Amino acid sequence: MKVTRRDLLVWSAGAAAGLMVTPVPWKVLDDVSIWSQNWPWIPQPPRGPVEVKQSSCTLCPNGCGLRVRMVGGWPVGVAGVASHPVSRGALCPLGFGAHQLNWHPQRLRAVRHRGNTSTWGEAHAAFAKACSEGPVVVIDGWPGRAASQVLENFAKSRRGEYRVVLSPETRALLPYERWSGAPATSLGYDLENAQTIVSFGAPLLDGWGAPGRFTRLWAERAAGMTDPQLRLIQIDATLSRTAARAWRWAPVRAGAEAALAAGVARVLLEEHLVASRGPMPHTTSAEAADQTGLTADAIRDLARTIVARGPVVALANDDNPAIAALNVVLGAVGTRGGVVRRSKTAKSYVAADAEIRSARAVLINSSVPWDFVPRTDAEVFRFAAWDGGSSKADWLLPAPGFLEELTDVPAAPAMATETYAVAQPLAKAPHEVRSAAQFLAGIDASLPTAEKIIRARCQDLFHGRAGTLCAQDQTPVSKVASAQKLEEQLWNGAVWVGEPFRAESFRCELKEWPTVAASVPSQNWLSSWSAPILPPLASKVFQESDLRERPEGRIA
Amino acid sequence: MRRSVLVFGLGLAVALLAGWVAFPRALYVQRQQPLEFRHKTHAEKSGLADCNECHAVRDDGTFAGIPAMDKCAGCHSERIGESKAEATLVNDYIKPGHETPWLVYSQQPPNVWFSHAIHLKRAGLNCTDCHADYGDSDQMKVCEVNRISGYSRDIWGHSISRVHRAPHDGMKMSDCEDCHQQRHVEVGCLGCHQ
Amino acid sequence: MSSTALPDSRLTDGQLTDAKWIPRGEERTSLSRFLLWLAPWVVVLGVGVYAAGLCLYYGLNQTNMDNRFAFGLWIFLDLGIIALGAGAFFTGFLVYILKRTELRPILNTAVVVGLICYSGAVAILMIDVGQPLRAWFTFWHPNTHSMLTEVTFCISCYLLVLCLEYIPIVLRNRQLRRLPSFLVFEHQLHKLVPVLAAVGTLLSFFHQGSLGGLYGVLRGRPFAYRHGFFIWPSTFFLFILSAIASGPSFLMLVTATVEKVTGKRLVAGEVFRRLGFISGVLLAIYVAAKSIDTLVWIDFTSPSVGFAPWQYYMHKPFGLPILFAEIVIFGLLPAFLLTYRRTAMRRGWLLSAAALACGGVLLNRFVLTVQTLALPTLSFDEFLQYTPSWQEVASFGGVIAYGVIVYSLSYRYLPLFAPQQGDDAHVSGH
Amino acid sequence: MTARYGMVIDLDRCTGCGSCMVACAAENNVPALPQATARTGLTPMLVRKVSNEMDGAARREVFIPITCMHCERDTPCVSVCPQQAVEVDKATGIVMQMPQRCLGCRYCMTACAYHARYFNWRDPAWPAGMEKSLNPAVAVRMRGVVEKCNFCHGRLHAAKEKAAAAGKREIDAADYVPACVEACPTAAIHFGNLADSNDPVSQESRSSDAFRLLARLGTEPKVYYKSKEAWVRQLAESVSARNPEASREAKHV
Repeated sequence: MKVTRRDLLVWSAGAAAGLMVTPVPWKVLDDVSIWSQNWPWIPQPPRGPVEVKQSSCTLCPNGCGLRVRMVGGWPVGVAGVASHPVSRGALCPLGFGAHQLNWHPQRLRAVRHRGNTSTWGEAHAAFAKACSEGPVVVIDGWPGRAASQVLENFAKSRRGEYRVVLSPETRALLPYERWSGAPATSLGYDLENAQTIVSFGAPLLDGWGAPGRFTRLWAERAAGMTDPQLRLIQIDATLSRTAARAWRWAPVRAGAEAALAAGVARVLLEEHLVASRGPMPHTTSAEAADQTGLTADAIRDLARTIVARGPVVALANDDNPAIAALNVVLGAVGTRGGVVRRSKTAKSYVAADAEIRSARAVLINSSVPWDFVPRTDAEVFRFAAWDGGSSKADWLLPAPGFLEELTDVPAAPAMATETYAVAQPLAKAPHEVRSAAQFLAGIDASLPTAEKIIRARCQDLFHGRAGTLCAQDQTPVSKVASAQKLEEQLWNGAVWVGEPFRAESFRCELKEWPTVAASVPSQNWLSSWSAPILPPLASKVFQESDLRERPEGRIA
Repeated sequence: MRRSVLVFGLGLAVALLAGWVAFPRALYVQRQQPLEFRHKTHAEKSGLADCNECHAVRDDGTFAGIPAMDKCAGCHSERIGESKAEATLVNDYIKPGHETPWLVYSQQPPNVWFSHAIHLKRAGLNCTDCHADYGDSDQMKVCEVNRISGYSRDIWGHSISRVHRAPHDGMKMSDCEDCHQQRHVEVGCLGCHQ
Repeated sequence: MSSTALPDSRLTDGQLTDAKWIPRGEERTSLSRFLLWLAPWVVVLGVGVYAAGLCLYYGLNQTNMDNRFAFGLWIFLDLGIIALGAGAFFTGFLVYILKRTELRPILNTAVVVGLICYSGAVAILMIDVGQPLRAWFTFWHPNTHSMLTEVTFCISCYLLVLCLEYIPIVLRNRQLRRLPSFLVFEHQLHKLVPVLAAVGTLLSFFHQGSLGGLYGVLRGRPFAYRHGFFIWPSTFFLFILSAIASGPSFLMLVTATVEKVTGKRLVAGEVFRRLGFISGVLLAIYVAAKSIDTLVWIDFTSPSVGFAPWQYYMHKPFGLPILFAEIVIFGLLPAFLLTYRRTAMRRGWLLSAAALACGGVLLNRFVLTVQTLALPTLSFDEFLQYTPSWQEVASFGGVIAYGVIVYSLSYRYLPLFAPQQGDDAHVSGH
Repeated sequence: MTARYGMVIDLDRCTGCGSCMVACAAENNVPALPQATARTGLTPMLVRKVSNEMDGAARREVFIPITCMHCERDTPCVSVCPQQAVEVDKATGIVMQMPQRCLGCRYCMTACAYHARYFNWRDPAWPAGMEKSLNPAVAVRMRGVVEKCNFCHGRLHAAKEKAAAAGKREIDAADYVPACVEACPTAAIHFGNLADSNDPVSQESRSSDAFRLLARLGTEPKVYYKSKEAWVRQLAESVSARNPEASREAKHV
């Protein structure tokens, strides 16, 4: 029998008709759409039981309380801790995406020597050699921690130098250190008791200090009130985020903050609006008006408004002594609601941005992602979790990332009271990673470990019998059963808070109104986000919306 | 004309055979479980008669699913018996601390949120209502995985036509909907999806 | 193709020839010239298919649409060509239902044009949706309240109807007719055509309307939102009217273009005038209805939801001139030219007026799709711009090339303009 | 239990920090794609900066967080969806978007007056390993579908499951708080049951400072705003209703 073309056609027609009454077309149609709902190249979230743990955010020295959701040993989400005495449940936008930082494509996963991959062994040898050849400067991105003590001990034992990167809030307190001798790191603002706050460009609502500290205060006492309990007066050249929400906004020319402070101080002193007798500024009212772009009347009104309801305190965004001098005139130094000294034990540090001369090597421990470039010709060993690219370092050493190492959290910059917390490590660090303290222990075996120092600090706190342990509820340290118990609680997210501010002998002697060198507008790195590496989701705020300017120098 | 009918019928028959017999076999790939586990033996010999003892609902309401290796290690830290599976369990998983890569027959895709807690505690359903008497089985089923969608065959159900099915054969969305309709429980899309 | 087409018989044996496929008694240009004519269109189609492939493979990031301009060139294209394709159902309606047999000569062209427009629109829609593999969910889980469901159902069904209407035309091909079973099939189908025309009319009425409703129901877009009758907003009816008004004009333009290209007179001038008159009258009715609708919208609909109509027209280039153009230049003017005896008698005027009518319907679809999305709704929104990407334009071009190719092939191999009855008598010898 | 979940956002408290946007994206596994822009990005919670268009000292700015308004009546996106991928949940009033049902026609996006719907123009992607940081309570969407705020529905699931395990029928209100509400450092976003007249959020929504954006469209959005500043309250209306004389020039010509 010959098969004709016609047979084939008829056979195909039969097959086609038959296929329609089989599951083939329908099931395939269904399965293909199901496939499109579960495309294999779409990442799937992990499965497993959810654990909730507490720790502290280590992105910046403010150490906000973190509630971390974990699945399979990895953080899958962070939130604030409402009971945290400093951050009070708030986090900054960067914090909310910080748990993804460890997976950033720029994560440093190997030792790098001048652009080439190297090994820990070579880095170790190079650093040991440098130590034997000359003095070593150690730069700490976050002073006051247990790890800081390791670094400081090492630098001292090698007759080297220990320097710290000061946060913008601490830098603004430097004039008081010069005038009183009290270290800037021991000073703070008693914002909690102030009723009027004059901010000379400090981004109080936009990255100043722990976000929860001032914003919560402002939300409770000022937001949306025509006559707020907390009066925020913002001096800013443009309508900044803080100025937009402030009770009053005084637009001055950029860089004229010192002139305005002098102008206000002159009015205060001339009109006897203040009790104290500070030095009279040299700037005349006319000069102040001319420089600031405000009228003399406006400056007078501003001065009167400032003192209308006390306590009042002025905040600067940089180490501008004129604003510190204004606080002296206002009598806001060493008083309730003003600039206060929270600690007697804190030390004075050399700031890291001064030029480093005659050092053989510089070791930078910047556990935070912010980029800091030292001014030096020495060989630079930089510990970093992320390769910021712009950092000029001879050696890039992979450090633990976000929540990957145990650290303690000393009081946030510019706090009015002492606090102490522990950030327990929650994420597994890649095995290539070493902290600076571990690295230095390889050079000098006599150095204590950070864990030991934390234990010792907990014991000191327990034996000090002062302060309160803040968790869900508050327990005075005197009621805590043992040092071990205290340490355990700190590991689980409790925060120790020192005694509240008591007026004490913290005085600034000021004979003459300070002369201000050409004011360099300083950027607050927490509000400008001027870091090369940011949590990927931060791009929602400046790339996928127009809410913020795209930060400069950021690596995509 | 007769020849045409014959040829047409032949095409029809071939298509029907291919569609109803060959296709369902070709659609699924058969996967073996990594270990031979007997529900029945565990229920009888170790007194683990209640499903909840291994497949527990946690305090926060989430479902533990297949227990982790430490649960097995509770008894099997050393070999019990001489079977090959026992040796694999102890040597390949328990001692090195690896989780067993069990294949889950009733695994729903990530966009499905199914709460065992709500179905067991609030609706009062029994495990067997959906999982039949698998807990009494003496052997692990072969896990059949759809080559296109990647779903386990238990989702569609064993019957390719989905007619005359056993009540617990199939866990497709329409099966959930049928049961909800019978019980007059109305939930929106995101009631069961996430 | 030109008037100096060589008769098939002159082709020498052994040369590549398609003479035996060409309808009897018709003169067509040589195969090589025909292929030369097709070549550029095939290239355009090829680029279009490549662009569409990019969109399907990489996703819609290949387009310049965005979250605010979620619809773009393609939706405008869909709405435009479906409106112009309305000639297909409307001619069928006129011939079979209203028995206007004088329009019979253009019936086949109407079916081919309709098929091209609708299949092109469906093809573009399949690229335009983000998940074409799941598009069939609309049939399985339809939301009966959605205008888009109505559109999807009606367009799919009508496309099927158009295919059924097209099959008899295809089967009239000289070679295919030789198969007896096909001849029987064609004969049976042919009997069905009036029924198909009736079904097509019903379906088309609904989807032309629901395409209008698509925008008219957008409560959140006060520029497009219209009150209406029963469940249908006024744009539902305006779309039907404007589609059936411009459909005949478009058929006229297509036929005239084919006449120009082939250099042959294909239909009598009377057919053109008849089409023009129908188009003109309907256009006049449409313009009147559209004007009333605009007034109602300006005075009641828009202010009732807090939007003053002036704000829609303060963004250039979408000022008031566009409204004027829509109603007067592309509405009243062609309506007059198409119906006024002295202009309608002049082919040039007639065709220009038809072009204006078609331009008017396109402008209307453009305003409704593009201007609606460009305009701000929230008081702090901005007026937005969007420029299509090359992939969008190329896909658009691909659809046009597809249309030209299908029409050219149909014209060459199928007796589109041949008399329907007794064409067997016209046997020209070989 | 029939709730009508809604929000009251105190604009006087919003400092425009963007924490809500990032927290929302983290909670809902929204990718941050390098190619995304302000017009093609995915921001189910989006804070917009709006000024009173004055210069100098008279200039005022306000930040307006825009999310799905969960319109209660004639919900524009629900009626337009051809295949029932959007619905208003009867029990909660939440407007739900089902990406797995969605075919990506984007009709709902054109229907939304608030531009609160977002299309996945690309496949989501994360740097290698980062998928371990995704939230298991929310399925990742694929390209070609629309997504929007679901009031952190994964958290409602968790709350329901917790209640069921404890043998309770009703969830504990403290267990169901959307991520943006939890994240806001000034507590500007308040979330609650509008149908419960004792709920503080319900009471707040009825205060004289409260308003809704484009309320005259008649869609009864369930996200309220409030401000003591009159010019901010006027932003709720369309341009014409706000300032009939103004002839705001188009920014793009």
